[in-house]
Amino acid sequence: MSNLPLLTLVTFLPALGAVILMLFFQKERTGAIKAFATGVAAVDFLVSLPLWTSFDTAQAGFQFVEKAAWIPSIGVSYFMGVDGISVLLVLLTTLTMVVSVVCSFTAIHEREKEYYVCLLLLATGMLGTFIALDLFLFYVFFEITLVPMYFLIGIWGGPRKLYAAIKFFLFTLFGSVLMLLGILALYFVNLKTGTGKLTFDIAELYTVGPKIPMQLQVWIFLAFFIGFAIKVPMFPFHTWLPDAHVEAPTAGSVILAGILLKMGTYGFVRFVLPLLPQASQAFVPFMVLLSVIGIIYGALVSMAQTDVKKLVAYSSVSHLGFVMLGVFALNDQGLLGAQLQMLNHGISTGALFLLVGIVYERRHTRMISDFGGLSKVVPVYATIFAITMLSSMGLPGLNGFVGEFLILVGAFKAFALPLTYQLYAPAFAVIGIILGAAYMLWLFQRMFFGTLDNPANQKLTDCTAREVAYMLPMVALMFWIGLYPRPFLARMEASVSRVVKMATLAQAPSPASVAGLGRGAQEAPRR
Amino acid sequence: MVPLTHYLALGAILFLIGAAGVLMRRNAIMILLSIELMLNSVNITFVGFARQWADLTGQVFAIFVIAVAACEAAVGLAILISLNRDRQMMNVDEINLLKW
Amino acid sequence: MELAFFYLFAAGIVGASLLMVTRANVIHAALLLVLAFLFMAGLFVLAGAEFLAGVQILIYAGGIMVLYLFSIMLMNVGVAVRLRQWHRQSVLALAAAVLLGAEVWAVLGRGGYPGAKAWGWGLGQTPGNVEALGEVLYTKFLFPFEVASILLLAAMIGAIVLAKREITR
Amino acid sequence: MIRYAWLIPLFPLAGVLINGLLGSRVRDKAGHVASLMAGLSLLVVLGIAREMILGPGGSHVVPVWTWITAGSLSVSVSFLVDPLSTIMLLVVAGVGFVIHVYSIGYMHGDPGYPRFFTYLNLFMLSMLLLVMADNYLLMFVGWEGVGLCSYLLIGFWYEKQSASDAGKKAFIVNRIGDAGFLLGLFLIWTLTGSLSYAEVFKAAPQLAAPAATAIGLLLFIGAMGKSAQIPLYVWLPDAMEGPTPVSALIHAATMVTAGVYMVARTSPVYVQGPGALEVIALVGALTAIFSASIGLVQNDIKRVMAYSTVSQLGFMFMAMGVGAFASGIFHLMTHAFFKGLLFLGAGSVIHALHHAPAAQQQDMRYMGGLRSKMPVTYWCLVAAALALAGVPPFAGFWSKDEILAGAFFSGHYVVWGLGTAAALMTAFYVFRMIFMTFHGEMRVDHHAREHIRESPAVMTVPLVILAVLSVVGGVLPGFPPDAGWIHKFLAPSLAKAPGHAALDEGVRVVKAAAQAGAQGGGHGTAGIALIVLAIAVALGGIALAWRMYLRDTAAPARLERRFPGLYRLLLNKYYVDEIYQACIVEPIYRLMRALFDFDQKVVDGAVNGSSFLTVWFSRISGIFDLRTVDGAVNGTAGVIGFFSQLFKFIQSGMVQNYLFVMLLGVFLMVSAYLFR
Repeated sequence: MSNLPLLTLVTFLPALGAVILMLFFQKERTGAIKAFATGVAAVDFLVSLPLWTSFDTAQAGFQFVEKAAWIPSIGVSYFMGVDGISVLLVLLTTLTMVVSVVCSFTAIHEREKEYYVCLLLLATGMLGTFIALDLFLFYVFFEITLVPMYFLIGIWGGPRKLYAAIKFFLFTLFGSVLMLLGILALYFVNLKTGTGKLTFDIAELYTVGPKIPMQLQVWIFLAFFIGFAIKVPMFPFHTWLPDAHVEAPTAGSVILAGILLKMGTYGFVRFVLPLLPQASQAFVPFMVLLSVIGIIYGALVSMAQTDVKKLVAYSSVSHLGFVMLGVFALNDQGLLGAQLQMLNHGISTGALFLLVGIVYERRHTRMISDFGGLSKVVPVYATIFAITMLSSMGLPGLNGFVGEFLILVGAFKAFALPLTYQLYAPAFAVIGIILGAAYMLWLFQRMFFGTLDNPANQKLTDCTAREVAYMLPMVALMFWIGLYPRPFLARMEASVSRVVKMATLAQAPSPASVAGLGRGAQEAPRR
Repeated sequence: MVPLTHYLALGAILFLIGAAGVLMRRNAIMILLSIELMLNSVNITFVGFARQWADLTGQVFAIFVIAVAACEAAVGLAILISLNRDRQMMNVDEINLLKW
Repeated sequence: MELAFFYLFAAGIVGASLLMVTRANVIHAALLLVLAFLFMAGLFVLAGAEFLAGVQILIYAGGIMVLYLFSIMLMNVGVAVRLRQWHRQSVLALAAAVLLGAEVWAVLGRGGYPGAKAWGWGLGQTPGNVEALGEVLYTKFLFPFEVASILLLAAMIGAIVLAKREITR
Repeated sequence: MIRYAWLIPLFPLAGVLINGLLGSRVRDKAGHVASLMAGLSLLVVLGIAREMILGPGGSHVVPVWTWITAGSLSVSVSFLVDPLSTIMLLVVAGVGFVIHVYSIGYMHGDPGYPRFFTYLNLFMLSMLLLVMADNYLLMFVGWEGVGLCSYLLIGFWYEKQSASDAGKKAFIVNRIGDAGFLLGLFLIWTLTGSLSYAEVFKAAPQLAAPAATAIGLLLFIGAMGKSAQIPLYVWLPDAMEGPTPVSALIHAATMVTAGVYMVARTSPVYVQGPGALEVIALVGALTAIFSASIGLVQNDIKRVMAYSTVSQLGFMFMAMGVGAFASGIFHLMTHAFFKGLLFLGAGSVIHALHHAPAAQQQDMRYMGGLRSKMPVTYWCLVAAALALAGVPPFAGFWSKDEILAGAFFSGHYVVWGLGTAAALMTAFYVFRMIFMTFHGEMRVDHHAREHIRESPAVMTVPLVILAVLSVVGGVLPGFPPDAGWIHKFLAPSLAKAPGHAALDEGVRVVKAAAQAGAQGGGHGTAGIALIVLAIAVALGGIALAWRMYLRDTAAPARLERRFPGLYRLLLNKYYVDEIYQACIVEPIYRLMRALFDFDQKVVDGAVNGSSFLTVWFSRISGIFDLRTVDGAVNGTAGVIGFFSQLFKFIQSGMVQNYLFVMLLGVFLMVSAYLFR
């Protein structure tokens, strides 16, 4: 078992499946295509399960490592590995892929072969993003995900799909190109003043990052920040998200919310905090401000929505604000909570999009005003929706609570004592929780309560066995994480505290060097 | 013996005549014919160089150019015929299938 | 003497080409191009490329251009004559071409080419041009030659596929 | 037995699973399943209570599993059995079981019958978790859980817009309180490094007064929400949209007292920060009189009771605020008996009137003279009313009197004054309710009259049980005042308020006086005077109600004409809902719409604007191409236009254009060669 290149297998199995699907299946035989895609996703999930069972929770470093030279002339290596920060995201990805393949059976009716090929390619891109430990490799996977997603939105999307797809593509490309600049800056800094080696290997760069002078760190931070903040998305960069979500097909929304957004937050945890600790510390007030604005703003704007999918999309902005708040609390609780909340958001919001997709398939509308009183006709659906909604708004006993609680505890610990103006952060975040309850409950009331006055809704059929089957793992996970999160927390804990140490042990930069963003040249020799 | 520059000048003049034809005419067949002219202008330069340096490589290349020209003519004409049959079109500026 | 023939052929080629690109009727244009090719064959003989001259006449003037003429006859060209002949960008294009020509003229005016080498194979000499060419073509350039034949095959198949009518529907 | 404390919440959980997953199978048996589960829980509770009361008592922790660990934070799911939680368990499981049984009759034939019992069991589960938790986070789980059940049960008849609105309002207002609770929880953890009661209380004496006050106030915000205190009380009257057993169980007997329980539980922290206690006392007193005054004029039988509940909760917080924690818990217990009974009795009346027009079923102006038709209900309600009014020896007298005495002797004279006034109003409105409903002429709709009959045994037996408790539930544990059994029993769980030395003095005086009174002699001490005053107030209120609603029935109308402004103010509940609507809800709605506009126009506008600019740059750089572009730019608005035009510029689709550009490129290259 130990000799098996498990991570390579997990990463490239979907791509292999996609190639086989493309070459050996006739496009008319949709049944076989669906079965094969499901099989590939399911096998990939099974193959990824050893990551759960054989993961060594005591170890903070990378496990299941595979390393080989790839482009030695510029120091690029094929370096794959997982640690507590990524392992659960990998598992979430493989699980989500199974669900999103299965949920597309009846939703997609045209170009089905190409659709499943895109889905499987997307899986490889996302898995690689979480697994790659070489910055170059990471960037390659990070970019690869854009293409299939672009097609998923652009071909199988809703009425404004082209606009949404192009906006998604250009917006995120803009960010990731800036991120590439940051990566290259790190690479050359390391070459000139660090170890002098040609390397993109982050394990090595981790040791170099904290020694970079503050002024340079700030610029690299900004480059990474824009790249990841667009992906997250943080407050002013979020507008691609609602459009992309609304126009994407159900599986696309699920993947977008469940996994693609996590690539941004994951990037902050994996790269920004350990590589640029001083800059990260210096930017804490700024990041926290953006996160809190995101929390409140996302919640308020989602309250104003008339389209279910858009509401859920804006709620993602709010939830990801929580995650970012936890990340930049820079302590064990906050970061652990943020990590857990990434999973939770993937599960809960993913499930919400699945549920919206279920009703959209039947009614071909997502307007809240078209519904009302649905509890009467679709009790099972209403129950699953209620559980998911409660999980999303953080009811104790369900997954959302544990994450939100840890984030808030961390934020409170970081910002409340000693008493400073930063106390506003946890205080406003808590207001975000109230608003979260408000928009979710209002949505639920408008959709499921009241009288069944729209005749089109009277013939609605309840969830089919297939729909229940793919919702069930999501619901089970909500309860599992809510009631017994220890297995999840235990897997993350060691790595998270390693990141926290890396981000905080580096000596805090002197205020002068922070202020002297423009005068850093004179500042640098003194350090 | 004819100086090399004469061959080159002749080749250049023919090439530009051909290029002007390609760029200025609307009729697709005229464009193809102009392309033939351009290819032949290249052949003249090749032959000129072969003569100058007493090296057969130039002539060999000219043969290859002719082969490629034959291919180009065959495929180009096939496209034109099918276009003409399906859409009754002869003019290139009406054909914008490349446009997304 | 050689130079005089060169000017004769060159004038013929240029004149035929200029006439060719200005014709409205494509049949006339094609025939003018054949004329230009014939002149070009003469030029090749002049330059010591007898084999190429033969190829130019047999394959180009005889084969490719006949293909053109057949194709033109398959199409309805009568209509095209009455249409506008010149593209909208033609003024700009002509200007660009003339400018480029002026530049090439300037480049050529600089001269500076290495001197001519001794002529090893010409009419009535041994080994003759055809023999020498064949030797080079089938030894040094064997691989490109094979590639060219594959290319021809591909083009042939492509042309058939493109131009054939849909028989079944 | 205490080792098996984890069984207590397990039974309701089993009920939830059975009824929830097999709802369609069990159908009519759902009520029996749920009641059985509540009964089994009650049995375990009784077993534990027996050990606690007869045995040595003490404090026992029953660990179940470790829930969350994150760095130095560790929270486990484990249960605490101590005197305070024993009392709470008895109340919750006891009243809960009785109401489960009652609901079998009351909800009979409702289409959502299994769903109702699923929710009810879920509520039991959460409430038991709340009172049994051994740490604040687990308490918060129960806290949110009961909030959820309250939401589900208030909105049980979800097809009614007002019901689902009320449920939503309850949940959101509760969430506002929960936000405070959560912040308090974080502060506790940050300051003491733990969330479990034992460790927090161990660290509590070291807390600085401002820190303890801050914790206390933040937790009290949570209590305000859950226990319906000013300013977060607005959800409770609306919560009467739910079925009546729900109102009895959740909105009278158990859930709403969670805040009181929480404050009592946290008493070791509160005593470190007296500032918070002062606030609690004042808020409690204000709530007591404010809502009692609203209750004076309401006509809906359940609304009267709702405002009464808010007012009584105010009394409990008064007790907490003045440091009389045990008295507060005592009142919580007696209140659970008599207020639960009042609601169930009202439910019984409503049940009897279910043939009347919907608008009249709960309106006391359309009742009257029901005494002869429903004797059991009548007598039970009278017992409850006497208990609520504070007439000795009924339950309410003992606990309410202790609270007022505590306020007086700890020097909170304002609080005492407000409380006494509220007590007068209480006696008045509850007997106004009795007289309007059961006495006088029958004003019921004619069609409904012949359908009025006493409720079935499954409903009256619970009434009788609670009536007995309302009679003896005060005197048995609470005599003599401030020194009864319940004080001794609860003492290990509660902190003593320092700086309330006067209280101890008062206790001594009252004790002596009561003993003297019991022996049939002794006058003149302050304690006796207070007791006499309390009795007088109660009887006075009753007498006033009797005069206005039985003897001189024109009096209310006269008063209404005399003070029209005051009457309207009270009838419309001081317009608090309207003020909230105008000052909080509407601004939030406006804000959210404005933000959405902002998002669409400014934030997204910036994005689209930058793409617009990019297109313009490409247009400028492509100016030479402009001549050849088919159709050029017609000024179509919209972003799609801009994007497509971007591609139009780059790709005209015309090979000749491309070639032309290529030629230009060659031209430039040659130029570069020439002019280098």
